[in-house]
Amino acid sequence: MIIQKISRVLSNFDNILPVFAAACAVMSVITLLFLPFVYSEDQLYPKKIVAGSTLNPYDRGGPPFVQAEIVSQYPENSPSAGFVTAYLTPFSLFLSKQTLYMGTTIVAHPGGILDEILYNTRGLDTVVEPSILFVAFAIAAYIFRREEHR
Amino acid sequence: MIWDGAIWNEYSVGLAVAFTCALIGFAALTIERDDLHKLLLIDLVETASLAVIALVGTDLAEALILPGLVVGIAELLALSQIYLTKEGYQHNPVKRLNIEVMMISPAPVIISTILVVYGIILSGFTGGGIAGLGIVFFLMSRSFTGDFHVLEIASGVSWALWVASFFVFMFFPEWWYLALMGSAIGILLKVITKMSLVGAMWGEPE
Amino acid sequence: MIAQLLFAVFFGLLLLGIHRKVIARIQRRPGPPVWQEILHMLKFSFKTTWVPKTASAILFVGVVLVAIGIWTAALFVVLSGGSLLILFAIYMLHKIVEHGFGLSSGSPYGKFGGVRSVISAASEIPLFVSVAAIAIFTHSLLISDIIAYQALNGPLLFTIPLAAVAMYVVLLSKMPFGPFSIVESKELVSGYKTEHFGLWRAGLEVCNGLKTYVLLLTFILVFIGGLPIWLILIVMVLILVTLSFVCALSPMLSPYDSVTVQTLIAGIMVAYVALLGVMS
Amino acid sequence: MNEIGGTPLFFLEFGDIVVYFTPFTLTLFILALIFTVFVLVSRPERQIDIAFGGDAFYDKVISLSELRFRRFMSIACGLACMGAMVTGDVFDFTLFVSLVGICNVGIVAAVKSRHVQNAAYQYGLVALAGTVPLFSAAAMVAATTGTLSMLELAKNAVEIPLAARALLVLGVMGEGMAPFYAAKAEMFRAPGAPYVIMCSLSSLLIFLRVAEVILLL
Amino acid sequence: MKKQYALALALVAAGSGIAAMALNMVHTLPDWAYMGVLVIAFPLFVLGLGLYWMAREGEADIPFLGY
Repeated sequence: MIIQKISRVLSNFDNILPVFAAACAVMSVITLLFLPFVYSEDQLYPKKIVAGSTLNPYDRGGPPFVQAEIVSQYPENSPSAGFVTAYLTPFSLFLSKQTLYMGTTIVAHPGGILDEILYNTRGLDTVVEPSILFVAFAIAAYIFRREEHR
Repeated sequence: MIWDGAIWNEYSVGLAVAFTCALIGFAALTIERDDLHKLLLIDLVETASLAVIALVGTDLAEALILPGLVVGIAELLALSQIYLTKEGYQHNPVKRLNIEVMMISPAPVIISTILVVYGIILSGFTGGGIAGLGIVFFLMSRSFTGDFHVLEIASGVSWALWVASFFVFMFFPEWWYLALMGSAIGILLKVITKMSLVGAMWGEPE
Repeated sequence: MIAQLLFAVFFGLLLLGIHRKVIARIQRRPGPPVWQEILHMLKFSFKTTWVPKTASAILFVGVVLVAIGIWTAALFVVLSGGSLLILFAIYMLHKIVEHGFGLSSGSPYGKFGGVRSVISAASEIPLFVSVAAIAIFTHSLLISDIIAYQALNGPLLFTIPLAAVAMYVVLLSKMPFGPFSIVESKELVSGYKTEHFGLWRAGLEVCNGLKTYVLLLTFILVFIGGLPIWLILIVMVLILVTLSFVCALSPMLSPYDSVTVQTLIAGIMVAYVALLGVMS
Repeated sequence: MNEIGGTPLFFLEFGDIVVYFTPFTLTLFILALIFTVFVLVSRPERQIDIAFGGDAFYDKVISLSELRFRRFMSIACGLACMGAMVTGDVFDFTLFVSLVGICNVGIVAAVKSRHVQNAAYQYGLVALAGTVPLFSAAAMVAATTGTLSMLELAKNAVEIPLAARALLVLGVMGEGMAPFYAAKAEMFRAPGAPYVIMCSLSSLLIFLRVAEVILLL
Repeated sequence: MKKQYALALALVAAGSGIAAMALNMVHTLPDWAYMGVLVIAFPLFVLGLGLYWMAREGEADIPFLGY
């Protein structure tokens, strides 16, 4: 019977990934069929590139230590949003004057709109994300350590 | 007519491309039987999802790609370790963590030097943090006795630091400078401990 | 409220007794008396009770409390006309109770019952489909609103018969001796409840009584509408008898087949609701 | 269709991510909490196996380090569930779902049985593949509506593409719902009761929550 | 568990349920709180009563392994 055939496939966990991948493939086709979608112009955190700025394309802050404007969902929840962006370390400021596109990641210096969003407005994401990393590393480390001690 | 140029905006074209890529990846996954290749293929398909996120096109996309990327990498790491264990690929497990290997290895020196130089270039508090950690890493790798537990604890501490500074950000915005520095150090510690974890796990070939 | 709670427990157990009796009569056996399940509950509560040596003690006891607690909550949700979604969440979480019962004791039979309960995680999907179908028509999931809607427009049973069928199948999958009751089939001794004896079993019986009462009550309120209480009780018994007929006359499916059938039903229901959504 | 799970009782603001409790999510949250507490305080079961060909039996004892690790993972899983139950942001929800997926792998990854490890690996692969539709769905919601907040989306100002919703459901199904349950069921055979229960609890809870999210959007 | 503890548990649970009912009748306690009390008290009452009733405490034993 067809039902028994289906159950036989589904009950073997080696087949689960192919079945899931097939479902995803079908879903991709369906998504393609549903295209085009309307892109909402009214986005949060819009990015506009200031052509002449020395901080192009990262110029969100304007002069250092002045609060910048950020379009967030609930501005009342993060009153200090836009302040951190405006801060550059002296050397970063110097760098930014020499060249574009350098030294604006979180690690490089505290600044840039990315960390602003990550911290002030989408902070819970930031908590969940390193937690995922932490858990994954804990698993890997535990398994590895156990194998070592055996 | 849906083929009207006005409706087929850049976003939809981008989505079409991304989902076509995903479709190809998933189709490959459907027929792949080897466990290792499955893992690699999934990593490939993940890239398509990052493309879909990138199509949001605002700074939000940047903020979303980072977690998206991290999830992929994290699960990849855990799964590959499980794969190693389940297939029994653990040869010479003791030698790999052996201190002699680390002593003659130039890797800590190079990494530390890079870190110190990069930290100096960056300047400021964070740069100092990087440079300092580079030195700490150098010292740690020199006196590394194979106690894996220390690295795990360090990783946990950095995670806690990162989360704590997030909460400072959230609830005491006037302390933002402290929070910023805390998280900067947290993420640095995190990256460094995890790099060294990976390094210790897969180590150098015999 | 307390009176309604106690009534629900005993009437639910009585319903289960009627269920056994009807099945027995269909199969030409005399069967137990209809109040057998109530006696069971009382009997178990007098028996010697301990926690098995190998069990995870807190879970072993805690899961009994959770089982009674969630169905008490479910009864109150129905009585106060709360959200249908909460009710179905509780219904779905009953699965966790089965897992908890099955896994906490360390018994291999309980374990098999628990694993089968995990396997049959598909049986609840039709529920959400019928919830979605109801939401299309009533634009609310509050049970009080649904009753009010039916007072105006007639029973939903006739408006969306397939959604009612889906929920009926879900009811069926929770009845003992039915085609989908793989978790307590006889080769597993008593399935997930093998190691919960004595008082713990009495607690489980209380939970079963409440569960049967709540599920039948929900079915009536959601698909037929508000009726006077005596009529509700009569309709409950009638629905139960139809369920007993199905249980008595159909064989139990093998575990994975049962899941496949349930999944197929879920798939059909999803298509049906998609169609409804497009039409409305 | 605005108050599918009841009127929100209170809000907790984390910047743009607003955590809110409705009667529905509160019920789920409390259940996740109860089982997390069970995991925290309960000692694991000792699963009994029969030695064939006699009356003998043996019970499987979980070593202390394994117990600690699995308890840690289960608690992480419980916390992730609680987060997924109450978060009011689509992307945050998908992140919590991925966290649940990886925790589930972690709960059974430490079990030494080859069979269980195989199942965990296959499950992990599906969970990893499931992040693709999950994140894509969240990104599509953001791009087509300009917001990720469920509270804003529930106002039904802009239509969300059906494909985005379907992708979200598919992603969640990858975390262990039917018909992709087989690996999860096999993982369940691992000894250690309160821990493995978190696996199924999490997928049930997340499925319940995604049903609400889909009806809400 | 000693018998008197079980009895105390059952009585406390029953008492809190009845107290909640009384308070609800005089409109001091809202409906939802009354239900909440019952949801917690009822399972405890069932278990407490059963533990009080049971004839004697048994020795813990291993689970059933087969016929």
